[in-house]
Order: sequence, then C-alpha cells, then structure tokens
Amino acid sequence: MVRPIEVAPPSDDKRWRIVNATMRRYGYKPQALIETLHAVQESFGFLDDESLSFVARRLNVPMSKAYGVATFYHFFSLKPPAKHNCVVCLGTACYIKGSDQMVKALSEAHDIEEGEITPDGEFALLSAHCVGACGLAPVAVVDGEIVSGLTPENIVKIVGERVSDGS
Amino acid sequence: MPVKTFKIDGQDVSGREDETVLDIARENNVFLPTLCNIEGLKPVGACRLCMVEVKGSNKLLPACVTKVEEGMEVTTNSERLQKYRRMILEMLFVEGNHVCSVCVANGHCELQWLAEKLGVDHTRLNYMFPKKEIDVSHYRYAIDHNRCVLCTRCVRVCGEIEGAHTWDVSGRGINAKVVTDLNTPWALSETCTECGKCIQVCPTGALFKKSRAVGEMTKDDHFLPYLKTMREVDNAE
Amino acid sequence: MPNKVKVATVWLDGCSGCHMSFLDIDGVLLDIADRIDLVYSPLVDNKVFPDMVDLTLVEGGVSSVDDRAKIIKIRKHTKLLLSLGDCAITGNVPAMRNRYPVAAIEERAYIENADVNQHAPNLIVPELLPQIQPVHTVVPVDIYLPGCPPPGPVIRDALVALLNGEMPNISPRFG
Amino acid sequence: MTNTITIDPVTRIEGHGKITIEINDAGEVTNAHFHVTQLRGFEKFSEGRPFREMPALMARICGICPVSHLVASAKACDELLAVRIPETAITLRKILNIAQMVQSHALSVFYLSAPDLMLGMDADPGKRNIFGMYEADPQLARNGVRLRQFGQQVIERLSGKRIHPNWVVAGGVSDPLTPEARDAILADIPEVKQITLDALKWFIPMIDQYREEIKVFANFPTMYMGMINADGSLEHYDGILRIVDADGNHVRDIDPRHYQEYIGEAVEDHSFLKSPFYKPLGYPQGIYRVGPLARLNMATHAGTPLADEALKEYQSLAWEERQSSFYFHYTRLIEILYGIERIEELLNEPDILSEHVQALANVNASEGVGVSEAPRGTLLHHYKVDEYGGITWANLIIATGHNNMAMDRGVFQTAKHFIDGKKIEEGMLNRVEAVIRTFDPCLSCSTHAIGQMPLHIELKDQDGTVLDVLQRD
Amino acid sequence: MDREEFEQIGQKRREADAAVEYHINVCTSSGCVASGSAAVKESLEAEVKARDLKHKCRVNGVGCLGLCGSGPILSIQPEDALYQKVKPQDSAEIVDHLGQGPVERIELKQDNAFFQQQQRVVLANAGKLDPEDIESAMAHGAYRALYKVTTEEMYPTDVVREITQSGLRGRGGAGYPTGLKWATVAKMDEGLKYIVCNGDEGDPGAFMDRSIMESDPHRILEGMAIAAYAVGASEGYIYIRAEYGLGIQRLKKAIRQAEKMGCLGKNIFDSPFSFSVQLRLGAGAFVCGEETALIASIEGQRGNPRPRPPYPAMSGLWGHSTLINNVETFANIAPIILNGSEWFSSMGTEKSAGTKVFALSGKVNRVGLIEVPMGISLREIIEEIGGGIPDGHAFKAVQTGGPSGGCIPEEHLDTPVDYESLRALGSIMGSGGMVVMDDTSSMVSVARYFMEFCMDESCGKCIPCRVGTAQMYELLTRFVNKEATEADLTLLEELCEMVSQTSLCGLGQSAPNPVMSTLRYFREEYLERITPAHEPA
Repeated sequence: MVRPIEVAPPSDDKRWRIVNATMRRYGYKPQALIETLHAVQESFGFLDDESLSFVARRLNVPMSKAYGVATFYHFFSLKPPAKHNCVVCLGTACYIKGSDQMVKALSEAHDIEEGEITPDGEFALLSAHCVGACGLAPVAVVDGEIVSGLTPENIVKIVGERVSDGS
Repeated sequence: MPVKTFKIDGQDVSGREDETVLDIARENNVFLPTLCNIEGLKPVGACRLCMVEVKGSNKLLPACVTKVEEGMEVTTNSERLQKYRRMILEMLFVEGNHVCSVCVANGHCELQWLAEKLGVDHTRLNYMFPKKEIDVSHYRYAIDHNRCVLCTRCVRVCGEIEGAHTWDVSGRGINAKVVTDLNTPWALSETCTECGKCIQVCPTGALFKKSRAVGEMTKDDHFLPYLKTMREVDNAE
Repeated sequence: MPNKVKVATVWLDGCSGCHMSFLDIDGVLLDIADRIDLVYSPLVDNKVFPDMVDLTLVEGGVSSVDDRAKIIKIRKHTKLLLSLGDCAITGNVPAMRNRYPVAAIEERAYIENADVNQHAPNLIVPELLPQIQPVHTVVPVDIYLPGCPPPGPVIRDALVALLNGEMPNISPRFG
Repeated sequence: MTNTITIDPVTRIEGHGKITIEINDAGEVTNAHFHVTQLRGFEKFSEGRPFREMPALMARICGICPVSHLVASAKACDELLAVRIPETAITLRKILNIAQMVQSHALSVFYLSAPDLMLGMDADPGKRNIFGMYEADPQLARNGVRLRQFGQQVIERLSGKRIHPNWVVAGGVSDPLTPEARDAILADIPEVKQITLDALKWFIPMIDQYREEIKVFANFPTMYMGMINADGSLEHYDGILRIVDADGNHVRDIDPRHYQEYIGEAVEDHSFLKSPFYKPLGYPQGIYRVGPLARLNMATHAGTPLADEALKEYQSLAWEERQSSFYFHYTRLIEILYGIERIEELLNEPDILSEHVQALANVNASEGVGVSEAPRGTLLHHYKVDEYGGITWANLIIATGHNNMAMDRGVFQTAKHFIDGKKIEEGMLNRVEAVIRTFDPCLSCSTHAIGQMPLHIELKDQDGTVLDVLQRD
Repeated sequence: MDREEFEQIGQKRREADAAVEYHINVCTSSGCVASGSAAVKESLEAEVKARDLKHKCRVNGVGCLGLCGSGPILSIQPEDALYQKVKPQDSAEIVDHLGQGPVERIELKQDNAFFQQQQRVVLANAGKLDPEDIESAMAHGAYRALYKVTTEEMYPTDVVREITQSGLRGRGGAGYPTGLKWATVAKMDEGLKYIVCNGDEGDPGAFMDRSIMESDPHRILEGMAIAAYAVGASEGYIYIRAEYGLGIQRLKKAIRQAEKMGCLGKNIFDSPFSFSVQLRLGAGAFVCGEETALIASIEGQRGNPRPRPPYPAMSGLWGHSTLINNVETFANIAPIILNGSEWFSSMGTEKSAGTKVFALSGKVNRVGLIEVPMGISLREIIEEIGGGIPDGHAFKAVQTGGPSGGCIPEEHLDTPVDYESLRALGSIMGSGGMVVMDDTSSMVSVARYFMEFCMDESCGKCIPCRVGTAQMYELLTRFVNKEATEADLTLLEELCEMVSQTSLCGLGQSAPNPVMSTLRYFREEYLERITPAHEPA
C-alpha cells in the first residue's frame, strides 16, 4: 500500500477550505489545475508562490507546469490586485469608437501604463480584448461594473471619483 | 506493421506506418532542417523548419509529425520552402539576442549551423533587442534567455526522460520563457536533479555549463536514443 | 593600365577587427594594388568621400547620429555596398548595449567610474542613437560577409571575385 | 572672434577621432583638442554575464589588440578563481601577448606612420599610405606586411584564429601548444629578426630629418607608467606596475588591486574618452604616458641580446630628448625586436608542450583586477561578481586612455608650432594628425569614433556662437 | 417519463403564464444589465406590488431582445410592444399604461428592417423565456427534440443523417460540415467519447454566443445531449470564458435544473442514454478557441495547440474521440430535429443552409444582435437592418470574422453572406462579429489593431506566429506613424504569406488576414504612409 501524500494548506486561513473543496470535487486530479487556480484567485485575489506551490503539490502537478499555466492565462494574476480597477474594453467596436483614447487619458491621469498598478496600490489600469458589450461601445468595466457612454474625459472622472473616495 | 511506399523528392522510399516523413527522409539521407525535433523526444511540430510539400495538399506539413502514407509524393526543398525556412531562422535571430561571436556555443550551435547551411547571411526583420535575463545562480549550470529559441527540448527531456519536470514554459507569445519550478532561480529549484540533460539537448548556447568559456560549450545528445531504447527494453521485461 | 576599381572602407561602431582581417589578406593587399585604388579608408588620408566609389566595405553598426549621416551619404556615393562582419550585419557585441538606455551606459562610464567632472560628455561628441542598428536597416546593402571577423581568406576571395566582375559566392557564418 | 579648424576624421590611426584647433584673429592657435566621439558601453552591458565569458567578450572591444584584452580579462578572471594557474599556461599567454605586440607595432609603424616618415609630412595626401609606400619602396612595404603577418600567424598557430581567438580563458588557456605550431613559428624567427634589424637601420638615419617635429610632437616632461621586471628589464605580462617621474626617478610601485588609490579618471566635456591621472598629484597635474616610450624610458635593459643592443643605442640619446612622443616609433621597433627574441626564448622552454594548461575552479573571490601591457600601454580590467559568478560591475582603463591628456596637450603643442591661422596648409594639419599617430591610439578600445564631416572651419565669437562656417567638401 | 408527463411540464407553465394578463419581459442579458436593466426590473416589480397587480401582471427577466444599443429594453406581452432606454423612473408610467397602448415616449417601433428582416431560429426564444427557469424554457419547447431522439423513433444514425442532410455547418468560423464531424466521431470505436461545446468566444466585436448562453442556455444543453446520443458519448464539457459571469451562472443553474428534471444525467427521460455536462472556465486566452488548444485547456494545461492530424474526432480529450462544436452550432440542433432537415436547408443558400447570428456593431445606427438567413447581402444587413451609418458619415468597410477575418469595402456590399462568398473576398464568416467602419476609420490602424490582438494572443509555441505577429505589428506601426518604406511594404507582404502558410494553428494561419484584406482593398492607405527611402542628411 502506498502512503497517501498529505499536503497541508499553507495556513489555517479558512479560504483554503474553498480551494481544497474545489480540488476534492475533481478527485485531486492534475486536470483540476485551472479550476483550482480560479478558486484560489477568487478567494485570495491573486496567485502567489505559496498558493501555486500548494496547489501543484496537492494535484501532483510539476511546479513549473503550474507556473506555466498560471502565466499563460491572462485572467490569472500573480500580483495582488489594486483596490480599484478599470478594464477598458479594446474590442473592435470599442476601438472603432476610440477606446484607445480612453486608455491614454487614464494612463496620463494616473501616470501608469496600461497593465500597471499605481504605486500606492489604489488603482490598476487594465484593458480587455472584448468584454462582449459591443452594443454599448465604448465601454469599460470599473470595479466589476460595465460602464457605457464613455468619453476620454468622463472615464477619467468616473474612475477619479472612485479612487479618491477611499472606499 | 504495414509498410507504406511513397516518394520523397522523386525517390521511391518506404516506411512503417508509424514512422514519420522525417524518419524516412533521414533514413534516405534527405536533409530536412529541424530545431525543436530531436531523436528520442516526443515531436511537437513547433519550429516549422521541417515543413514539406505533399502533392494534392495545399497545406504544408511538418515532416516530424506527419505519418507516412501510401503513395504520397513529398517535396522537401522547393524554393518556397527554402524561403520560409530562411525566414524562420531570421525570426529567431531577431527575437532574442544572439551574439554568436561571444556565445559559449559558438561553433557548436544548431541555429548558427542552420543559418550557414540555409544561406542566411542577414535578416531584413526588425531586431527586437529584448531585455532578457541570465540565471547563473546554479553552481554548475546557467541559462541565458537571450539565446533561447523556445524549442522546449529542455522541457521535454526533463519531463519525459529524467522525469523531474523542472522546466516548463511560462507566459505566452513573444513573452514566453522557460522557467525552473515557480520561476525560482535555478539554484533554488527543489526538483532539479542536476543531471545536465537539458544542457546537452539545448540547440543553442542558452543552456550551458558554467565551466565553459566562449566557444567551449560542445553539446552531446547521443545519450537520448540510447536512453529511450533502454527504457523500452527495461519496460518490456 | 586598365581603370582601377575604386574601393573605400569605412568603420562605424565595430572594433576594427574586420579591418584587421582585411589586412590579414597580407601580401595579397599589395598584389592587387595595381587593380584597386583605395580612395577612402582609415588607412589613407582622403577626408572627403569621393563622388562615386565602386565598392565600399563597411564595418560596424550604426551607433550615433554621425554614423547614420555618414552611411546615408556613403550609400549615395557608392555602387556596391558590402556589410563586412557581424557588427554591420547584426549589431553584434556593440548592440549588447541596446538592452540599456544610453543614460545608464553613460552613468556607469562617466559618473560611477569617474573621479573628476562626473557627467556625460556633451560638447562636440555626437549624439548616440538609443539603439545600434545593422547597416542595412538604415540603407540598402548589396553584399553581406558575416563573421567576427570574417576570416582573411573569405575577404580575399570575395574581393577577388568582385574585381573579376562576379558576385562572390559566400557561405555565411555568424560569429 | 575665433576660428575653429576641425580635422575630421583623423586618419591612419586605429579608430577615428576629431581634432579641433581654435585660432584667434591674429592667426595664432589659442587652443586645440583631441576628441573621441564614440562610446560603446562594455562596462555596462557585461552586467549579468557569467565571468567566464568576459575574456572573449571584452576582446571585442578591439580588433587590433584583442589579445591584450583577452589577457588582461583572463587575469582578472584568474583572480576571481583565486587559484595558481599552470606555468605553461602563463608562458603561452606571454607568447600570445608578445605576438600581439609585434603585429600591432608593425601595423602602427609600417601601415600607419611610415608613409609620413618615408614620403614626408607634406607629401601628396593621396600617396601618403601603404600603397604609396609600396610604389616608392616595394621591399620595405612587403617587409612591414610580413612582420605583421608573422605576429598574426603566431596568434593563429597558438589559438587557432588570428583575430578574436577565445583561447585565453579563466585559469589558463584552453588548449596546449602543438609541436608543429612551435616548430613552424621557430622556423620563421630568423627571417623576421632580420627584417626588424633592417627596419631599425632604415629608421635611425631618418631621425635627423624630423628635428623640428621631434621638438614639438608632444615633447614635454610627464610621468611614465608601465610594467617592468625587478631587474629593470621589459615585461608585458606580469611584472611590477611602476610609476616614474618626469626625470625618470622611481615614484611608486602599484599593486594593481589597489589601482583606484593612485589612478583617477576625469571626464572632459568634449570627448567620450576619459582622462586618467595620477591621483596623488591630482588632475590635470597628474599627467603620465604609457606605451613603448614609457616602457623603454623606464627599463634599464630589454632582456634579450639584440634588443639590449638596440635599447642601449636608443638610451644613448639624452633623457630630455627622449621626452618627445616622436620616439614612440623608435621604441616600437625595438620592442618588435625584443618580442621576436622573447618568443623564441619562451618557445624553447622545457615545459612548453605540457598538456596541463588550465586550472579548474569555481568562483572564489568577488573581485578581480587584471593588468597586461598592451602594445599601447597598460591595460586594466576590473570586475566584480556576485556569489554565483555573474558580473555585477566592470571598470576598464585602456592604454590609449592613459595617454589621452598627453595627446590632447601634444595636439596643442604641435598645432601652435606649425599652424599659421592666416594660411592653412594641408601639411600643417597632417603634422597635427601625425602627433596623434605617434601614440598609435587605439580608439576602438572602449570608445571609438567616426565623424561624417569633412574638414571645415567655424568662425565663432567670444561667446562661442558660430558666426560662419567654411566648408571644404 | 412518458410523452404525456413530459408535455405536461411545459403545458402547465404555459397555462400559468396565460392566467396572468400582462407580462413585462425585461432584458437581463449583459448588454442591458450594463445599461441598468436590473434597477428597471426592480422598480417595475415595486410598482406592480404597490398597485397590487400581482395576479394580473408579472415582471419577468428574459434574455436578449437584440437591439443592445438601445438598452435597457423590455417588452410588454401580449401587446408585443417594445420599450427602449427605459429608466427606473419610467416604471410607473409603463405599469399605468398596461392595456392602454404603449407609452409612445419610450416606445421602440418595430416597423423597420431590424425587426422585419430577421429570421430567428437560434434566437427564437431569446427574450421570451426566463433563462433561469427550466419550466419557462420547456413551456417554449425545450428538450422536445431530445425527448424525441432518446425515447422515440430515432436511432443515433438517424440523428447524424438528419444533421448531415440539413446542411448545417460549424458556426464557429470555418464552416466545417457538422454532420460529417458527427459521423466521424460516431464511427470511432466505442469507448469513452466526449462532447465539447466551445463557448470561448474571444473575438473582439463578437457576443453572439454570450447572448445565446445568457438567453437560452437549455437550447445548448439540449443540442449537446442530442449530439452525445448521436455519437455515443456520455460526458460533455462547456468551455466558457471566465469573463462571462452571467452566462456561467445561468448555465450552471440550467445544468442543475435539467439534471433534476431528468433531461440530463443518468438515464435521460428513463431511456438507457446517459449524459452529464460540466462547465470548464477559460481564463483569458483567445487561442483556446482553437480546438486542440481548448482540449489542452480542459485538461488543465497551457492552451497550446498541437498539430492536426490527429484531429480531436480521433484523439481529443485525454486521447479519446471528441466532438467539438460551437455554441451556436449546438443551438441549431434542436430545431433541426423538430422541424426536419428539409425545413432547415430551405433557409439560407444551397451551400450555406440556415441562419446566422451576427453581432452588428461599430459605426452603424442600430447595433445589436441579429439573426438573418444565410445569403442575405451585406448591404441589407448594414443599410437596412443596421439603418446605415450615423452622423452623416459614409460607409467605408465592414469587418467580419474578427482577427481571422478581413475588411470588406463598399464595392462588395452586395455580396451574399455565406461561407464561400466571404472567403472569396478575403474575409471569413467567423463566429459572427460584424463591425462597421465609416470614413473616419484608418484601415492601417484597424489592421494594426488586429495584429496587436493576435500578437498578444499568440501562444508562442510555433515560431512564425510568435515572432511573425510581433514583426508585422512593428511594421504596421511604422505605417501608422508614416515612417514606412517601400521595403517595409514588401516585407510585410512576404510575412503575411509566410506566417499564414507555416503557422501551426488557425490563429497564426489567419492572423495576416486583416492585413491582407486591407492591402487588397485599401492599398492606397498603405502607400500614403510610405516616406521616400533614406533621405540624405
């Protein structure tokens, strides 16, 4: 009989239970990797070395492979998320209606490049290839909410209000 | 196993049905350039250098993963194929920072050799001069990502033969990069067995022994087919 | 005497190794002296590039605004332009600086590693381009002779072929 | 109002520089400078590289004296290994380094400076080159080519490649010497020895024709720096690094590892080449010269029979006389003779064919300084590495750099003497270039240059505003 | 379960619905949610409650009503009135007007081509049923086709034949005959087989599949189950983008309800046939729309495509025979089974049967989701259904097929929309994105935009795609910045050819399409951006 491999979660943080439940649902099979990473990201907001290492061991996935998967998919983040974020849609319809100018305006207003977080961790400027709301183009997703009817000026204002209210 | 007869560049050849066009071309001394392919590791069809024309198909097929078929007529060296192959090499030269003159593998590099063989004397593409890393943390080995062509031979030899799977590819597209473990410095890798196989299969000077100076990193991948055969023999018992 | 072939050699951002390899054709240089006229070169004193030159060998990549202006001008006044060596063709070792901003390079040389008057030179010296570029990305090039440097015999064979009015048959080898 | 004459490019030097000469309304030269107009960044982009790549990488600084860089760099790397390297490896490195000196000196004398000396400073610029010399004296030109070829062949026979060999590595050399290579080199020795003796016979009588040049070709007292053996004989690989004063008195022996205490580097706004100076005297008082002139002004004897004789003859000149940089040419020829004799001696050492030529070790020290005597003078490589042997920092002081201040001052001295601002003649300008040529500066070393502008003259007012430009194109 | 029991579920619901006099159907698809339909629905419910009209009037959440650009949209049944851009403060007026004709101020007139020229098969029930309620779906006929094949007269071979005869072709882009694909998988040796629904709709400018999944999830499940029955599979996966939160939520709910109802799971409708469906979330990789990459992703790996053959039909998920179809393809299955292949093939053209859903967006007056018969002309779609170009601008091009497609100019607007015709124009049908551009759009910028997309989405495995897209992007940037040379144009064209010929998968092979099509129709825009080479200094 083979001694079962016990891999303990990195801490007794309750959120690991959710992660563990996901893995259990898939019988701790390696193929559960992406689903588990989703669970980690949903619980912790991002994937760090500790969680990747834990998930990889528990699912018997080589660590380099877990890292390879985590970095292949843009949905996963290896950095802690910002407090607020704005995902500007750069889908074709939005692009045709000037959403790249919105990125530029936000980039200038917050002095960060697309894909970056402000040094104080308050705000992240992101872009997406299409959020599938082409009918409302141009749109952006601000803290998870789709916002439409945008111009480079008003998006800066909308984001500015959220970032400055400190919530 | 059934044997198929077909033609390579007009020459009649035959092969078992589980063999590839590349196998049979090599058997018959027909030169096909390859970079990701290496005898003894699973073919991945990634470098696209071994693409051939097959009569009746408007698509080019990678010889390394194309199984032989009865009656197929394969052309290995048309002008079009030569042009594409040169372009592929040019792409590799501009994608990284390949400074042959000061590379540990100078004179022993498959990329350099292929460029010579295929007549690449310059590239019209735009040099990207990426800022890539060098990891010299390991006491014996080092990796210079500037010279990596992402053939994934190291990934495969480490996973398929050594069984450590220390290497894998991270990121994607032009930002893809081979990593050890969780992109940890090589020296801190928990899985690396220091067997050195990755060093030997690397076609360029990306992976090398730190004890080697410029031009001194010769590669020896002859152990691969041997290991593979022995594994089959061992498993058969 | 038949008309001599007008040859120029120029040197941009390289190490001069290709020029040295050109000299490594040794006595052949003197043997062909009656067939070529070296009209512009670091080896001769003419300071003005002639109106039209039959063949120009260029060593080195394009590194400064001076280099760029120079090669553009030379291209206009030369029939055949030959990129001699890896620096001209790929940027080679000098292009390793392309991974760093010019300011970082100047910082190391003139601030960190200097004791007096620590700042980057700024008078008379030309502006450095942010990245060294291969010659053919700036002007069209007709012949490529890679190598670091291309060995003397390879240069000799190419020269002799060109003097005989043939395009040289080059087996390229970087490094 | 000031006129500025620009000589651009300075030709027949290894690399390209620019000279500017400022002339006042009276036509007097008021200032002159030598500018190096390229910067290449080796000190920066070597960062992160494994230290074992350094010798071959750093050799790409210069294609004229790659071996000097190989040797200095390898010596710095030896220090990182912190091991004793095999004696045979040291001997082989010495031979390679001397062969490099022979070919480089031959290039300087015959390809670059002899046209001035033989055809005259005022000769037709179109003829003032190796081809013109070949027309005038085919045998002399062929001898020059042969001498350089000899040096290059020694390098090729030892290392497999004439330019940019990779043979010198941390811990020694990569391959032992073969008996065939040794014998082939030895077979050439008598011929090249004779060529050199002939060359000295050709040169020495010419000295009298250049009295005026000798007087003003960077002829001023400076300190000298160079390697020397304890017995006062010549050494280019691992001697004592010594500084003597303008009167030839011993000032100090420097431990290369502490060079930074004695040698500082100053930046001039108008040149990419820095100006090293002797720190205890400060900048710019700490001016010194390096190279063959420095080495032979310091040495008591050469250490080989024929060269000893030749050196004795040279040293019969007064010390003050020997302050002129014009004598760089003379000392260069003596060093060639020394080099050929020394190669012969070293090749006959009993262990020369030993197979044990490389010490194997990993990185054991975090910092290393390597010094060699390059043809043009002392060459210094200084590296720092991390615990894994990755380069974290590099500093290079190259031979030509040491002479930068002297060249700059020499240009002024020569220009002032020869140039009449009212009537500028080509030959005057050529002399200003020729003074640079005496130093045989190697500007590809770490910096090098080319300018796109032909000779032009700028008229400037006192504030430096350009009023008019006279273009000669 | 016998037919009567099955029919009763839907029947009961229909009766219950009929008992309520008015239905206010508020669109709760992403588009309208984004413009605030949730608040509208809440306020309507509050108004109904306040007036105590619960017995007379019900507020339902429904799927997409199509005209996303005018959201939030709602419909009043049985009056069949549509309201657009509804705000919560309109609620009282809407409720007050029930039975008295529409509120004209916000009424959306349906007497235009947008409503008249559509033919709804896939979207037949979108906007009518409550996507979160299986009974509502069954009231509209869901699972009838599945019931028919599993319990009554059809053998698996009959199903495959019916699909083959219908002429249905893959709606994911390439247009491979669906029946042929099914037949191949059906013929593979028995053993584990998989059904995979590709819901990784990643094309910028496309939201057809999203709408279908949000509006009528059971139709997809039913199509997959029928496919499973036909090819002999027992497990299925829906691969859906993680970004599609609402779709994920509704599909999850739908699977749960269908299992409970016996429409999925073990012994469906008490027949010997069992089929279960699981969701797998994508994680932001467009290349996973490629079938071999999608398989790798479901297996928990990097989404790297691998060379084909072997095709997934022979060796797919974990090496087993796998049938992969796209969302819209599966959504077409049930109607074909119910109405017959002849009915289906009578729509559209001879080679491209049926209808196609398009996401019409960009510089066009009416943007939204439309379903039209194949063979309709581009002009009809843009000028009539879309209502032409707004703000007095002129039409310039329509982009179809997303990053794998091309830009079609004015002179080809009368081309019928079918697989072959679009291909002949250098574009493709693609999954159905249709972005209209007016005279303010620079086609070079558009080409660069798509190249940037492909570059970002390249997996990096094969060299031509990994490096070629980056190189083409760089060249296109030179054109955009007006720094290009003649040589750049030659090189760009050579790269287009080389990358399309040598790339490993469809992403790379089609990445040059937007460039090639703009070079073909708008070459002068490239030429205008060329500067004379090597100006002397």
